[in-house]
Amino acid sequence: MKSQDRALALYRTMARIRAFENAAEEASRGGVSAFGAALSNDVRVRGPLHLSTGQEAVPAGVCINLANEDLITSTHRGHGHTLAKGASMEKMMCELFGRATGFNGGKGGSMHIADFSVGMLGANGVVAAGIPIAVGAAHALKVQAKKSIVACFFGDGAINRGPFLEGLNWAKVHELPVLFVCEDNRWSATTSTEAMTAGAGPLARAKAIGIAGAEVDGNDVLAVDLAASKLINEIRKGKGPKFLHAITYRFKGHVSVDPATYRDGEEVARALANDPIKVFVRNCGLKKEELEKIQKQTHEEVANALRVAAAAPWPDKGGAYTDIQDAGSGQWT
Amino acid sequence: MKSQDRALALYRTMARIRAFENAAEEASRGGVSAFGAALSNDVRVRGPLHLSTGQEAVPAGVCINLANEDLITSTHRGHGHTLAKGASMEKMMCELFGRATGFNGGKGGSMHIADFSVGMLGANGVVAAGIPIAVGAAHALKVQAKKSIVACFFGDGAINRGPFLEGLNWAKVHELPVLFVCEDNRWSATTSTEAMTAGAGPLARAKAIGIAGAEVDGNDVLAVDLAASKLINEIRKGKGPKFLHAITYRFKGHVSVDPATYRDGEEVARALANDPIKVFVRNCGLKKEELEKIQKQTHEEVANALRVAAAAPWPDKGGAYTDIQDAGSGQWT
Amino acid sequence: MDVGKSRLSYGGAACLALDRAMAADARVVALGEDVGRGGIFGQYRGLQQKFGGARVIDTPISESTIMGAAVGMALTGLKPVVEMRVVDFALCAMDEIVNQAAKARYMFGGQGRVPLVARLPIGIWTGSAAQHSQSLEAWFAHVPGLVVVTPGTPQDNHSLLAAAIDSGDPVIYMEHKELWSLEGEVVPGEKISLGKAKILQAGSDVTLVTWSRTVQTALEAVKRAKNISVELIDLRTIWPWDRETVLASAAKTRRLVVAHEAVRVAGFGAEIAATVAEELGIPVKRVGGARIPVGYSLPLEDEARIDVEGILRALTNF
Amino acid sequence: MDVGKSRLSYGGAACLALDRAMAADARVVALGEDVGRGGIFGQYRGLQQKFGGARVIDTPISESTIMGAAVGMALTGLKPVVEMRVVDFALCAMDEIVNQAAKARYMFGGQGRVPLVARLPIGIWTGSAAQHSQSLEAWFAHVPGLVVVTPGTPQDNHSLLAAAIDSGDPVIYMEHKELWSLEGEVVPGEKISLGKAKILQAGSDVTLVTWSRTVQTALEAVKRAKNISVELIDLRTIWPWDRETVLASAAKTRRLVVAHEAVRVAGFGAEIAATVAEELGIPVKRVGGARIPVGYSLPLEDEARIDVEGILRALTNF
Ligand SMILES: Cc1ncc(C[n+]2csc(CCOP(=O)(O)OP(=O)(O)O)c2C)c(N)n1
Ligand SMILES: Cc1ncc(C[n+]2csc(CCOP(=O)(O)OP(=O)(O)O)c2C)c(N)n1
Ligand SMILES: [Mg+2]
Ligand SMILES: [Mg+2]
Repeated sequence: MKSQDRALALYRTMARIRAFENAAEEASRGGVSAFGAALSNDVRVRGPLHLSTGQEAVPAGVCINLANEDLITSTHRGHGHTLAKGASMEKMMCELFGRATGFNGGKGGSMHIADFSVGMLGANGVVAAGIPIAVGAAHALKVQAKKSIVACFFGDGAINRGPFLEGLNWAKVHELPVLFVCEDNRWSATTSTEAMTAGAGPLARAKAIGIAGAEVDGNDVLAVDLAASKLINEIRKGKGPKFLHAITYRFKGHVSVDPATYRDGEEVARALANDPIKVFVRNCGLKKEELEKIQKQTHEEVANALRVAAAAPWPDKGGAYTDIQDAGSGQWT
Repeated sequence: MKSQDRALALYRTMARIRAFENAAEEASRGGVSAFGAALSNDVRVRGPLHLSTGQEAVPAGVCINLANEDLITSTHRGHGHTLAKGASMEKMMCELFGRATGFNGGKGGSMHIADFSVGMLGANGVVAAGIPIAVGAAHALKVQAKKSIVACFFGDGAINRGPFLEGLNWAKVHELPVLFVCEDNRWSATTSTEAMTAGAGPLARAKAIGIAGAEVDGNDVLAVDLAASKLINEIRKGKGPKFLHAITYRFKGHVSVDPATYRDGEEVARALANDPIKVFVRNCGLKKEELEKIQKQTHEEVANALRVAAAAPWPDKGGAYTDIQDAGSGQWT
Repeated sequence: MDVGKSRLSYGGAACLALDRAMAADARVVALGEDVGRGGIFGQYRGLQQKFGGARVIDTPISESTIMGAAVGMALTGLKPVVEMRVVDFALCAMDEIVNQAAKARYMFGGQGRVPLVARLPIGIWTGSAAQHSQSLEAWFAHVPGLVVVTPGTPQDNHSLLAAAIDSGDPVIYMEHKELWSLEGEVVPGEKISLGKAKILQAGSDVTLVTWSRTVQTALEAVKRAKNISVELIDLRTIWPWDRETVLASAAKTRRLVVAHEAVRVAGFGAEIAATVAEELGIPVKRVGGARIPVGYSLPLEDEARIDVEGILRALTNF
Repeated sequence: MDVGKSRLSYGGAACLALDRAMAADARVVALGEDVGRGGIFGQYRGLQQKFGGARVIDTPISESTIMGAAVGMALTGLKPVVEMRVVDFALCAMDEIVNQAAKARYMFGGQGRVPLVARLPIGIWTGSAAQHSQSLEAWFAHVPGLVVVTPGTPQDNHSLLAAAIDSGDPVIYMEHKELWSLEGEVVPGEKISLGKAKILQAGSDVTLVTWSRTVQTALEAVKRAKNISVELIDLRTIWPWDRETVLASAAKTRRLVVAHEAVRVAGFGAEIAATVAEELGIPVKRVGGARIPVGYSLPLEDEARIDVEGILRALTNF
């Protein structure tokens, strides 16, 4: 890809994620019962919605380096990863609306969004649970002598759960093709991750397990792209797992209804000023019209996705009893 | 303690552990059904017996730095830790014989040996499970503003389980008074730990979590003592958790009936030549008579323990229904 | 706060119980993710401000160590209240709950005890799908050493949490994910014993046993069960369950229905139904969730729920 | 090896099944601690030599990741057989089993499947005390998405392991810790379907349902049950359990006893007894372990076991 095309592609991915998240947020108003917010009836997106607004540069910069055959695993905050890996916005919106035409047929929703056709192996409702799954997928690639790799996204809070250690150790012992991506938005739900994390941080932990990597400004999409491309090159050469620590910020609350009043106003203001999309637009040297064209296309895409999702059919009740297991199929009570 | 008394005390602890392990091994012949060995009837010690023969210098060197009020947690291989912390050999032998007079009243056996009266909070049948318990005990000490500390023993295999990461991180975040002791005998059951462990080792992992420490020849009891004493001093000064990596070797199989034929003969021979007790005797400069006196006392102690244990009463059947829970006590079916 | 009745939410009632317990006993501490901010359901609101960060302890996302550390604390003189947010995340701490907390006292021959309360909210949590919607009370009833409590009302959540903290046993305390904002009259400090069911309505034709949020569904079903006189029992404690009350009622009505939101297969309803069948030989029926994961989309989620009609059908179809 | 019968141990019979499955299908891999050395019960003997370390995979002591990686492998085209040594250690991997393996296919709307066999041996393992002696089959029966298998003989362990690997579902495969050396005739390659019980002895007075090691105890009890004609059923698969066979037998005999080594309270016997009571309204009885941790000392351990007398008493006391 020529560097200008690449820059445009990065912009497009970020813009699509931002637009999707904004629309999903809008469609979810009132949709969660935690954090004291009540449920309302006209809600279109139900349940907890973890928005990646402000973190767009990380999935964009990483996934531009992946082919369709490469795989990713994600977290509860997975819309960005899904779009960046090439999934259809329309089918994701349908899923969030709980419709039969969604990726998961309405069975998963936001927290379990997946598109196996583009190698997106699933968001996960359990912090750090995607790490062993990514490692296993990479192990399977090795056993099958395939050339693809796996990118494994997780949050800063996840580095304090056991599977982080176990998964990294395993990947290195077996020299598996995985890029571990710590998408560090500084917060773990309502708690500052820093306050609960000892030592020199994620990369230091990875290095102690023999996994080299890089730390990068996760709001600088070109820097993320560059760092990821170097690491992924190494992985593709068979040099085993690598680690990327990308520092960014969570613009919104932990879930869409969380006002996040526990954060310092100045900290938030500083982060908003460092919006990865604004920063990119300021520095990219691309023509305004080009960017606006993309912006317009993106808005149309979102509007279409919302339209399609709102009109899409609900899953049949019977769908509750399919895709569970073959043995004993039908014996569901 | 004067340095000669200290040396004698270290020797005594090692000698007692060695003698106990040998006697327990003898008393367990035929006692385990794994590894293809059959059960026999005249067995006195039943079930899996994990012997710490050859590893005596680690508990001896660490625990000489602990007071009765200090606490320890241990592993499945816990006899050495228990004796070093000051527990009665007789009551431990009774427990291994399954008698009512054992520390646990016959309820625990070797894998759950404990003596709360000397601060020994229990062996554990689950690898790495003692780590969070030790951390919690240290946290309690902090909450209660007590001056004691906790020493947490675990094996080299345990550093690949999640609780290792979680426990160390927690201890450092809360600056708790714990000494983590990785008693590295090079093997995890029938598997070489090295083959399954990535990176620069336990201490490097600890350091990445912000916990400083030392690596030491775990077969040199004076070196262990010195290193532990320095670290424990720091901990007592309120400087938070520390880490000790002590390299030793497992003389016996994983459990007493395991012939451990999977190990290289030369490796074993080298290790046997580096017997921590022999090395100590060679280099300690203590009088032969002094050592022999201790040796003799130790043998008498073991002989007595065996005698007492063999004659001790079995637990009453009713004991199976006590010490479980208060609520619903009596409703056991 | 302590005099007379207050109108409190289910979550607030528990918070008040914990507040009182912490004020009364310095050994009581609380620990878990986000407790410092009051917990994500407000169930720890104000406690860190009042008792400080040393007793209301924020933790890393480390479920194994949250539970394991609580065991260590309990063995050495504290009485921890452990926040797991939802039972589904406690699956990351099962060794610590089942191999450690439940067994330590016994394995060590009574040298130590494990007085802790682990809060593991159960239930379908609307729109949260399969990994946040499980009800696993039957699992813990199966594990020797554990007490299992499932409060269904603000008063019960107040009084039973206090009893659980008091008990000295390891208690799996299972609030319901969708009851946090349920309001009701609460008499602060009122005592309720663990292991005691409550007869919510006397009746003579059929005994209906239930617990947790299903109490609401059952009340509605009872209201609509026209020509049958239902004796409705809120079990409240799953282990030790109140066999006496249930058996006495069933012996009188000669018919038993057990209803719970948990999956029917191998749910705790099976234990109760089997016991009653063994002891009394009367007709028994169970209403429970289908053996399916809970889907995200509303029509799918609804399939996983039991409803008033299902209970009504059971009550009327003997 | 493949022609005619062989006399094999329970462990050896499973090993042979895995050997054949690996030879027939390159997607089948095995992973776990110590599998390279043949497994600590010999249940993987010779396989790493034959198929190499890339397919018989030694792992760190990382239960969460052993199970989690197996899920990742299964989602991407392999068919892993996962070694957990004993069910008690699988408590370190419950999130991976219950939240991931069991639910992935459903949550992703069928985009992926999780064809894996997790070996979680159950039972009291003599002298090994509370943390190595649990029987938790009822737990997994309660979890939608999982198949649960409990072979009781060498032939069953051969044929059911093959069926489990074949099935394409996540299977919780529960061998018994004390059956590894039990010998019996095995017809290699003989097919047995998941979900099919086996009537070991026909009878007319009472139906006795059991599984796993308790089959041996039950056979002994049946032998000693003089004046009663017992129909003895080895359930073999816990989920989906063979309701048809059990209900048909119970409808004939009009009496049911279920016996299992697992703790009686909330054990799977409750499910069977409750179902039979609901469906047939006949007398039911359960024999199961006391709700106590398994003690180390022999007299304590014995209290935790069910025995021939206990089963006999149930058979004869209707
Ligand atoms: C094992 C587990 N514990 C707790 C939770 C509840 N929870 C959901 S997201 C979250 C914070 C995660 O923080 P981080 O990993 O930094 O990801 P972020 O939300 O910032 O993207 C928590 C505690 C969970 N889902 N899983
Ligand atoms: C969680 C868990 N997994 C597996 C086992 C089985 N097991 C018992 S001891 C052991 C090896 C432990 O190695 P290490 O930690 O080095 O201790 P060592 O036996 O060498 O003292 C294993 C795998 C266990 N007890 N617990
Ligand atoms: Mg974060
Ligand atoms: Mg070792």
